[in-house]
Amino acid sequence: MIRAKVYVTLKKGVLDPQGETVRGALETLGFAGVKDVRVGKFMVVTLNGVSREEASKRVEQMCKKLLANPVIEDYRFELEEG
Amino acid sequence: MIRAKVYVTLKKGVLDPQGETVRGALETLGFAGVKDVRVGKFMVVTLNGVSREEASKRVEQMCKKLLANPVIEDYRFELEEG
Amino acid sequence: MRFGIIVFPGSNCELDCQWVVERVLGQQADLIWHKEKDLKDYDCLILPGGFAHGDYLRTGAIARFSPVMKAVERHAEDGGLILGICNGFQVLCEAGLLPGALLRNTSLAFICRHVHVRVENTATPFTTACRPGQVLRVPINHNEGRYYVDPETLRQLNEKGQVILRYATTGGEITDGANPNGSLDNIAGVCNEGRNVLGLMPHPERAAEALLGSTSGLLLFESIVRSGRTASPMSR
Amino acid sequence: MKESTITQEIIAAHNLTREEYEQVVAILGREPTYTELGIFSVMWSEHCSYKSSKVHLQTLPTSGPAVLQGPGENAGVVDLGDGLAAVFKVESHNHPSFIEPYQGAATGVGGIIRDIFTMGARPIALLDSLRFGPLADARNRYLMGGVVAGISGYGNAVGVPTVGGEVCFAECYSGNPLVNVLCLGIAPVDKLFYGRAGGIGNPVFYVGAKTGRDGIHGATMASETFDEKSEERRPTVQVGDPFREKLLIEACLELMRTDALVGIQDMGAAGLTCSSCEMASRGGTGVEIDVRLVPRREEGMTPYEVMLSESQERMLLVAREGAERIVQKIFARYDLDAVVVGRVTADGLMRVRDGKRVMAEIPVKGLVADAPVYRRPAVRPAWQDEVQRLDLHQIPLPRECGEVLLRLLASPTIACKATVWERYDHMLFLNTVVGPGADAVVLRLKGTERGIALAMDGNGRYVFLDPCVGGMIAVAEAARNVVTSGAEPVAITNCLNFGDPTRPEIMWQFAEAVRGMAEACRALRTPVTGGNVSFYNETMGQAIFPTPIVGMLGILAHIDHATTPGWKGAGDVVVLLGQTREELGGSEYLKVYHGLIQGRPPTIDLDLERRVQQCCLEAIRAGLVRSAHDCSDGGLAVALAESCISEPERHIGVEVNLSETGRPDALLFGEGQSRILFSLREADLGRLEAIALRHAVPITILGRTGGSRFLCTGRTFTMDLPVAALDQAWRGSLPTLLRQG
Ligand SMILES: Nc1ncnc2c1ncn2[C@@H]1O[C@H](COP(=O)(O)OP(=O)(O)O)[C@@H](O)[C@H]1O
Ligand SMILES: [Mg+2]
Repeated sequence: MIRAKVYVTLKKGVLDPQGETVRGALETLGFAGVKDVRVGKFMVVTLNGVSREEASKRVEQMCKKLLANPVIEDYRFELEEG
Repeated sequence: MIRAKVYVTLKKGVLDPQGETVRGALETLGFAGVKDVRVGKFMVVTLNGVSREEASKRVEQMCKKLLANPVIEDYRFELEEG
Repeated sequence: MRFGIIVFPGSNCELDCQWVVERVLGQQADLIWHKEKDLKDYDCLILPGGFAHGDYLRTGAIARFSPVMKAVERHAEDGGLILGICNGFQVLCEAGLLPGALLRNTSLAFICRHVHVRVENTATPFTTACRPGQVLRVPINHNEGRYYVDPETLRQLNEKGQVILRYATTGGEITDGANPNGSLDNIAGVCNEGRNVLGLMPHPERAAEALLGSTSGLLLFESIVRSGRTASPMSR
Repeated sequence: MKESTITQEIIAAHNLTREEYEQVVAILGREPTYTELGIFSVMWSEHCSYKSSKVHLQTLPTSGPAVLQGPGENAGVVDLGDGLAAVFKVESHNHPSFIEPYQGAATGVGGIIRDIFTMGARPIALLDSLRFGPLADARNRYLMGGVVAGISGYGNAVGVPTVGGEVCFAECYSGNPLVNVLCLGIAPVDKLFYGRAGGIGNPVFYVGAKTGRDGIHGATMASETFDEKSEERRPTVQVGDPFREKLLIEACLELMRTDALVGIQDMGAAGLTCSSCEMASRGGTGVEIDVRLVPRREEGMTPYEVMLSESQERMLLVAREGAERIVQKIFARYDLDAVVVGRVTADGLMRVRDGKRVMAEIPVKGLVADAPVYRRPAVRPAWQDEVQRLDLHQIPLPRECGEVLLRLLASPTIACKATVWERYDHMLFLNTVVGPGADAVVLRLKGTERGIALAMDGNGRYVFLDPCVGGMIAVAEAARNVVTSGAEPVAITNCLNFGDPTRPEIMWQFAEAVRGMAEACRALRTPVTGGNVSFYNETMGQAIFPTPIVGMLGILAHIDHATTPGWKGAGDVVVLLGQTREELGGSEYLKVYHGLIQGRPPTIDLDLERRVQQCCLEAIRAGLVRSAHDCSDGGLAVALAESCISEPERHIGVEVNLSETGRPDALLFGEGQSRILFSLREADLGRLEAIALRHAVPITILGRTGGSRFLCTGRTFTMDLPVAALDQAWRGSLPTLLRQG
């Protein structure tokens, strides 16, 4: 079993109102020193019966095709075995 | 400057309609062997002018108070300097 | 004229579009389940509003892989008309049939209300019944309507007259206050280069009967019917 | 798997009393198994059995010429003519919304929608009635934000428009918000479906989403008050999946067009348990279920957990034997599970098997018909006299009535709720002729020239001050809102939100409120077709105001009768139907301006109320009425102001003169009942007067519309305000209050 941890974030330059709102809310709650907050997605994809290389290839494909939208998002992933 | 990477995930046992739907979509797209998909949040909080310990304490508090919904979500975070 | 309305799992405006096309315009409109693969019989396809696949992951992201989308692409390539409303617009962007993407409203809130949009280009099959600069009163109903493209594409869109609708004041001014969702340049609707594919966030089908408060959305449908009448059947 | 042995603690943890447990043993003729105990506990919970409320609910009128189905089924049904029926009901999700506001409200929406389509109706509209504590408190803002987002998130995505509702605020809801949601569906009269298990040997299908450990004991939770430990019970939170529900709606409606279906019921509170034994009970049959066949999301679930799970988006249905393939094919098209999990039996037993092992075997009658019924002690609280005491001589007159008006308009209970309703798709299906923002919502009924009006109302403060009168007013006001919209009130559904029924004063409030509602329903000829009771709305022993919410359904003979509160042009005459008395008890004015929740609620004469409503309808049908608005919270002054500003794109001023004597604050802000504000063309005045005379309804000419000022004068006061200032106070208030902090 392989677990792929996929991180999808908004591209730099794309406005992230959610991050901005969270930042404001943290400030209101009295947390000083928060310079910036960005909100993205964190997905865990569990794969069965594939090798590590194969998994890496497939997850790359999944990100390209579905999990991220290249117009607005970047992605990154890590694999974890066991 | 310290960057806290915060991972918020749905608690075990809590229904994840989004993850389930993505899993179905990956299957339809022909990706075999996908056993499970869970969708969570990934946040990057940038802090200024605090020590590592202090940052750790604060981010813990932020997660508890705002970033995660303790009723249905778990959280985890890592700190990165520089 | 024959309309085909594509129904994805989770779409919900298909019956409304059908109502307007059939009852108000007196044209034919069939509902097409997303697993169909043949769309040859249709002059104009409508991708209606709703929440295809629950809008999970990203709006329109999963729907673009529905079996029917291959035929939708072919229809576009062959010059057939395609109207994507709200969720349909989002699907067309994800599918690459229209440039850009639709992001979460800057208010982070779902918005359902009437807005005003200005018609920026009347030389498309969707807008011939409008006057240049005409202001339409139409409802929006979305959570992800913030139009975004990279600056270079934006420049091209403007240059080629592909921006069809912009959020405006009642008087037709393009202001920040008139922009309900933070869309780049107040963009509410864009078409492709071939001008046969239009995507827009407002719901023209909800502004097609006086009883419901506005009829200005009807102009888009009437334009389509009119272009269907003038186009020779061979042009496709 | 080994089942736990039943101990005293286990019985208590299941909220069963000693006597109830003994009754269980008597019904079974032996000690129950653990699974059986769980089943009894949920079926006999207040939420499912109505054990404390039943004797009172039976006094409500439930039949009338238009009622096709009264209480007892999943929803009530009213005849709309032309072969169409309205299916509607309201449901509360107060406790889940307090624990997790987004998901609590979302699953509440999902639940009530299932109650409607299970009867064969396409759900076409939702209304939400909400109560929160004051917005100065961050926690209340969080709750309100979460609840509204949950209704928006689920309702919009499931594709049922939320066309109206109400939101009120009071301290007593701080620890206990109310989330009541009404759903309306339309069905062909000859294709209604019922939750009945019929036909011995017929397959019992489980359809929809898979079962997880969600919400186990949700029904018992809704039957307890909150304390410090409630937070610990949080893992029972259910998450809604509007996408799956949308598919479920379409699949079920498609199945209903075939001849395969015998009976169907949603799995709501107490999930598989409640749905299966209620279906068997109504069908006079038994039912056998093998939990091993139930599709699951989690591993290692026990039969107990499977039977009690409240996972969302699931239905139980009985199909005709031999029609299994039809069912499976339709659900497969929507990627939903459809599995035969059991059979209808002749033995009157609910039998739960885990493979070969029988885990529970209970007479259905014992669970449903023989459930305990209590006539709990009801005692008028000692403090009732005290709160009703109000000496107007002690209340100083306001210095400046204009300022009072602005404060009332900005009071969150009265202020414009656009920030709420703009988050809801309220236009889907192209029926919304009058949307949120008027007295009632008006929907056209496609295929006919008629329309449907719906309003939800319930003033908890009135009911607190006098439960019986408050109950009457709830019905009367809801009816009045429907009437001012141009519709004839036809029937109600209701949601009764109260505290702990084992406390005699709460039970008294309940009994009295129901008595008042029953009387008003009789007088106004609007029978009750269904509803919901939510007890135990208390936190730390502090009960909410007793809050019955009435959902009124009316029919417009012609959609052109649809009428709204806003003035339609300048120069129209403004007229008041009904009579203003010197009444300030329980008013929003006393609360907002004097900080008092005191006195008796306004008196109500149900005979006059009916005449006023009839007069209003006749005038509207005669085409005389340009605008109509009832006087409610904030009284006549607020009603006049709202008529100036309710349509954002058409502000019109007014100039009125009130010649009555008496206290100006009572005249302006008193909430006397049975009053309706009209505007009409001067030329039509004579015809209106004739109609009013015929109905013996007093009318007063107040003034004229026009200009951009709100000018209201009387013997001892003058209010002169720009309409824009009214608008700012009214429209700007909620967004500001929600943003603070
Ligand atoms: N939660 C809500 N959802 C949708 N519409 C709402 C909501 N709250 C209030 N509204 C709308 O605001 C208007 C005014 O509500 P309310 O003050 O309760 O009216 P009334 O006093 O006539 O009963 C109504 O049209 C109602 O539909
Ligand atoms: Mg009203």
